[in-house]
Amino acid sequence: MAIPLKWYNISADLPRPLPPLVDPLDDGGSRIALLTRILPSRLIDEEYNLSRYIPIPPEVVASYHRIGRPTPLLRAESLERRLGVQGRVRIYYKYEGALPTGSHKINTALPQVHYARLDGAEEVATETGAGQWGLAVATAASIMGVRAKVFMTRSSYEKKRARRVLMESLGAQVVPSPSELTRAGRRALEKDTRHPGSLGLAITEAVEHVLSGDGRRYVAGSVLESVITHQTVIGQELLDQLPEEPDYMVACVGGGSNMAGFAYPAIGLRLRGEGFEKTRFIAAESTASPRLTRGEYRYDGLDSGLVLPLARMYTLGRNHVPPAIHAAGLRYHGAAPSLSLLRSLGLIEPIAYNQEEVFKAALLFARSEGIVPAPESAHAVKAAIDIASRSRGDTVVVFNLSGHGLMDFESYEVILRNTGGESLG
Amino acid sequence: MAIPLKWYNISADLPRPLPPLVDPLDDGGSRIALLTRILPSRLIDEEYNLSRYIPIPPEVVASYHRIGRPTPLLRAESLERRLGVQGRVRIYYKYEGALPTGSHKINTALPQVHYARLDGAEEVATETGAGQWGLAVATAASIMGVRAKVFMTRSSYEKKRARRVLMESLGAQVVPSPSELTRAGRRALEKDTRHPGSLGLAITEAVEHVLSGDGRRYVAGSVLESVITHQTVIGQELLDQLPEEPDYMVACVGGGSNMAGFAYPAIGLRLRGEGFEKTRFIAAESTASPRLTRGEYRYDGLDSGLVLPLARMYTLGRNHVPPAIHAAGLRYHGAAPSLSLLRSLGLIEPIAYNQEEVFKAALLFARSEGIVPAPESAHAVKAAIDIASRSRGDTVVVFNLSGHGLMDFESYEVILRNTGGESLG
Amino acid sequence: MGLEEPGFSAYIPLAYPSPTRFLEVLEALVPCTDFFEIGLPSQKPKYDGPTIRKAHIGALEALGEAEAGGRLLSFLETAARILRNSSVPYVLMTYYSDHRQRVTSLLEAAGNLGAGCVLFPDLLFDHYDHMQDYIEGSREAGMKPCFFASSRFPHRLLAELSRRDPLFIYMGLQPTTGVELPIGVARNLALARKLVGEAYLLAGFAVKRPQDAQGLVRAGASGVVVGTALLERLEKEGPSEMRELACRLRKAVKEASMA
Amino acid sequence: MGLEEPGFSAYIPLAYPSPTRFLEVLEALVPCTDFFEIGLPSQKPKYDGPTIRKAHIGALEALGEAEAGGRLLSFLETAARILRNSSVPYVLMTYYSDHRQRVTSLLEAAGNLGAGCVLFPDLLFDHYDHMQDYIEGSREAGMKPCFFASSRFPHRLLAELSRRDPLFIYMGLQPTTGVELPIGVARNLALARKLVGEAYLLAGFAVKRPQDAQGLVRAGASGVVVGTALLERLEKEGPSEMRELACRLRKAVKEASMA
Ligand SMILES: Cc1ncc(COP(=O)(O)O)c(C=O)c1O
Ligand SMILES: Cc1ncc(COP(=O)(O)O)c(C=O)c1O
Repeated sequence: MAIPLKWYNISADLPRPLPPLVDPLDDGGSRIALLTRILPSRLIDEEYNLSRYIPIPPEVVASYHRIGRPTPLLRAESLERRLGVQGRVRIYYKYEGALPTGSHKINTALPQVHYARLDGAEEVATETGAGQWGLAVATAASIMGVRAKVFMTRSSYEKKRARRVLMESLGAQVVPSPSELTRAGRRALEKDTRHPGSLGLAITEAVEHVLSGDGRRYVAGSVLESVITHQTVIGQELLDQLPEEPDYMVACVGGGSNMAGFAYPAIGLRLRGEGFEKTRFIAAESTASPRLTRGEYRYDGLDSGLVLPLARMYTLGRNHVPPAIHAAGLRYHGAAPSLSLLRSLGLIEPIAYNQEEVFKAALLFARSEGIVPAPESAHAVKAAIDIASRSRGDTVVVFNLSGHGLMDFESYEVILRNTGGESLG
Repeated sequence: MAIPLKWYNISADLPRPLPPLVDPLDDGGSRIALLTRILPSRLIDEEYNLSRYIPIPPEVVASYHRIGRPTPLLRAESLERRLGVQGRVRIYYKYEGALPTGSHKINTALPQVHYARLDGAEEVATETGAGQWGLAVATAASIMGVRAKVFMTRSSYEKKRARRVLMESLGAQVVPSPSELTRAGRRALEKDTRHPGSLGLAITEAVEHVLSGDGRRYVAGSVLESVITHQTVIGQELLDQLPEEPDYMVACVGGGSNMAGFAYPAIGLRLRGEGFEKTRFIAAESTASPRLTRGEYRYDGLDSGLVLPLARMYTLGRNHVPPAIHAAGLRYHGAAPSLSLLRSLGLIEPIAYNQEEVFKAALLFARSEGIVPAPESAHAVKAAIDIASRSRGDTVVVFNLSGHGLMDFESYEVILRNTGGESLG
Repeated sequence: MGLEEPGFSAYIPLAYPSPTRFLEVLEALVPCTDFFEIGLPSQKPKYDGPTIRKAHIGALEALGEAEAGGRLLSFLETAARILRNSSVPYVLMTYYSDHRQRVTSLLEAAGNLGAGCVLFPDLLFDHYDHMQDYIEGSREAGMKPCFFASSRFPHRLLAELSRRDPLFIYMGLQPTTGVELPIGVARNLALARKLVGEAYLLAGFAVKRPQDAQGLVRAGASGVVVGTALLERLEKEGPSEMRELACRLRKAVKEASMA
Repeated sequence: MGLEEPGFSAYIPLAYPSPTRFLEVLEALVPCTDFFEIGLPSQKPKYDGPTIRKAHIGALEALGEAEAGGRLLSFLETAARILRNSSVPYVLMTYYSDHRQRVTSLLEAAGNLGAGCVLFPDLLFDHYDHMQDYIEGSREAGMKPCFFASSRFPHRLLAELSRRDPLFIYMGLQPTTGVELPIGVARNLALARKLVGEAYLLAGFAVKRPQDAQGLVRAGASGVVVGTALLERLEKEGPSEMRELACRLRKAVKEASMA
């Protein structure tokens, strides 16, 4: 199986046009105009590309090859047996945790850092919560030979040592956010010297950092259409790998990139009348940030500080402060515009799970399949297990295992301590 | 590229016959006879197989496929540039860290656990230091549906939380060694209630545990010829992947399995006069356990407690107590018999490095190639960098990156703290 | 009403910079404009960049914000008369959200005032379900429909719009007016051309230089609209300099097909 | 001296259980043995399992350990005479490490005593550089060389050994005598046969049952040696039961080629 040479842009096939990013109209400036000083040029071009397929630059194809794409599609036979549904239900999963940084995030970190370098940038900056995205950026930056600065929410910076140390080992500069480096950071620290930080604030700091110097570019971990389009390598490989059309395709949703990357190529076939007619597309989110199940579909800020434009999306409000769950990557207040549109049309069906049931599913999965899932991905695991357990007839479920949990052992430690590690299932 | 269907048994091609395992003759019993109650039967058969190629059972081939074999061979172009040798020196590395548990260890955990299950075993037991091997066994056991019990040296148990928690998440029972579970453990604890444990003692405990109940099998992480033979999937894939015959092939040595797996298929060609005439095979070890550079070539115990037979090998003495280096996987007192034989014949050339220079190389590598190497593998990185830097003419270096360091962040944290994380190279 | 092809269109917000000066501007541009796109000033010009937003605010202030709606229409009547006299066609551009409750009457009024169509750039994005009503309302008012598309747009919908006999399909080349991001607009336009067949494809948003306008026609545009560049020239240099730019733009557009 | 093919050989440590009883054992086995493998008792029988190790210790004790070397040879003379009379060939088996300093004289003595060869099982593993000396010494003493190989053995060396006109190549099927591990011995033997061509391939270590011995011949062995099983039978049941087992083993070996 080969690596796709194009990304799939679902906007070309949507039943309705995608509401564009807009300026908040709260001042005389333009956030959209500022993008040229924030994002890599080529990313902007991809954000506004009419084509159904966007060619992947050869350097990026080579780097995909390098990181071990294509990732495997695995059959969860042991899990089927553990659930007692073998012979009737077939469960498959696409394993993005096989990638070097342990999640799908590297799929977009590579092109974005490459694009930043094409702009002559010497440094990329970004925010990170749990560190998956930051680690992917640090890795891509190291490979591409540019510096990386990662604003890591201070609570994670202090608690999630593994990914921080690894980012630093890769040569990235990791800054606890709020920091003294930016106006936004200093303002937050003035109010509260022990401010725990938030993803929204970290974005603001990263963007401010980029805007306050030359040769810098901001790279985005999810939500932007261009970014989630990069993830469609997942779903295109999947189409080549799937032995049968599934009844369900399941992924977790933070900003929406792994769900989009996983499902869009299939949804595209459905939208063009070329297959996947019976498939239901399930988006698993956390009850801590239930944007798709309980949010409103409206224009809202991509970040809490409104340094970026507004997007029409399902949102819990850009000032949403989610409880501190282990699946830090699902704590975003919104979901990518195209995913939101598809959800509003009923093509994507959301379901929210709480942390306890999710980790129970994660342990059952680990003990059947030998892979400890990332807490984020564990939401997809939970949904897949639920669907499989409840299904009556012959059912095929495919889910996206967006990452492994090798660096989330701190979360698992807490969970095992609380459950006494007793046998499950 | 396909996954090999056979393992390569270098004994068939050695210039001299391999001295066999023998009993210590210290009592009326036979450690060799005991093996039938300790090791999986099929592993024993492989340990005594005259064939040059040993067929890999289809179930194991399938599981190799599942874990993402073949692993990639990568060109370290950024590193070449950082070293200023680009255009003259080409550096390649085989990346075993791409495997799900982050090292080559899973290559033998899978067949061994499979063999244990063929014997009707319901549980496998083993020892682990840093946890790489234990994690591989826990993973294989989970996939194959048997229980796993891992005796983890107490100092690691307390300090290396990541891999312990992950093993537990996978359903393995992790026991700090010395433990109250075995006679050997209790005896050690009587002497010292805060005994830190040792790999030798943990082996004794694991074997004793296996011998003291039904339905149990011990699985071995390295050193046994059968075990290191499993690793030749690495080197066979490599032969398919290499664009040119290297001047140097480099790997680190603990028990010798990754070096053997990586280099034996090429050495085999050399021994049969079919290629690799000019290639030098370099074994990188730690100055903390310099068995190949400073040990004696003689019969010695495979474990400190002499529960297993003796092997003729380069050894520092089975009671060797190495300093507590980060590369815990290199702290073994001996090296696999065939590797020792090849070293005695000058076909494998050893070199020892100290921790400081090794981590400096590791950081340089991480910051060029985007991969944080396991501390063990970092020894191979160091040797490859040294060779590349010193070489005068056109030179091709290939090394085995036996594992990633994503779970070794504790080590890197210490290193970064000590070096102030300053820029290298 | 048909539109000249290749055609050059000037966008100006109605009553900007003030009702009086607007009429001067209009007359200044007439010789170098194939058709006008007249924007109804809005409180929330969502897809507009800073320059045009400021223009909208200026226009509203000049008209007296409170009752702008009524006055706008009556002022439009004046403008429409001038255009009719000079036989330059025009279309209206305004946000659907601003007129949600009274779209039919707006269409009727526009039809009566000789507009070629009313372009609601947000119609398909935020009020998709009203597309059919809009098409019918336009026809009932004696106009054709016209549509606004963006550079992330469903292909099938573009093709379908072209089959609704539109006056034109407007391709918003950039995400917002007057702001030029590094986007492959020619690539997008060429693809749009394939998708819309023979339909009149109008390209706009942040077109500033004559050679760019020419390039767009070469890439597949039937016509090109310029707004911000003209307004900026007007503000910084004056009406005749603005006209001079319009003439150069128009000339470039006209010459595109000869190259 | 040539060896019968298919042949059955009994292994017994010299002077075991005692010098006198050893001669009885020898005579008991003569009718059912094609050739004997006589082991020189060793302090360090590295490749031997518990049963034979005990036998070695017993033999050494019976001879009076201190001066065992000398007495062993003179006792061997007695045994050799008996065998010569019954015209059953024999070979000697002893560890090279035990004789490092006086290998030539040992070979001479063995040659004089009519041994077919002296098998040093550790020669190729621990004293590889002495292989040539050994071969020449054997020939000078009027014997052929014979070699011991294991189930992890270089193919090229096996082939090379077969070209040295050996009396036999001994294939140690198991890692230690008398201990049966789950090893695919028939597979190994079949491969060894391919590698050694026409050479006499003797299979031994932990062969216990007649059907197993037969299977080995079918797999490619020219002859089969049994030691531990005979010693155990002797100890547990007595000389005639031991002989009975030897006869059954020999019969199975002989019948192998007919099947
Ligand atoms: C492993 C993993 N899966 C999923 C997510 C959620 O993000 P997205 O919805 O963009 O895939 C994250 C975000 O950090 C993640 O790390
Ligand atoms: C990543 C890695 N490399 C190398 C080794 C050394 O073992 P071996 O020499 O058997 O490959 C270990 C052992 O734990 C390891 O974890």
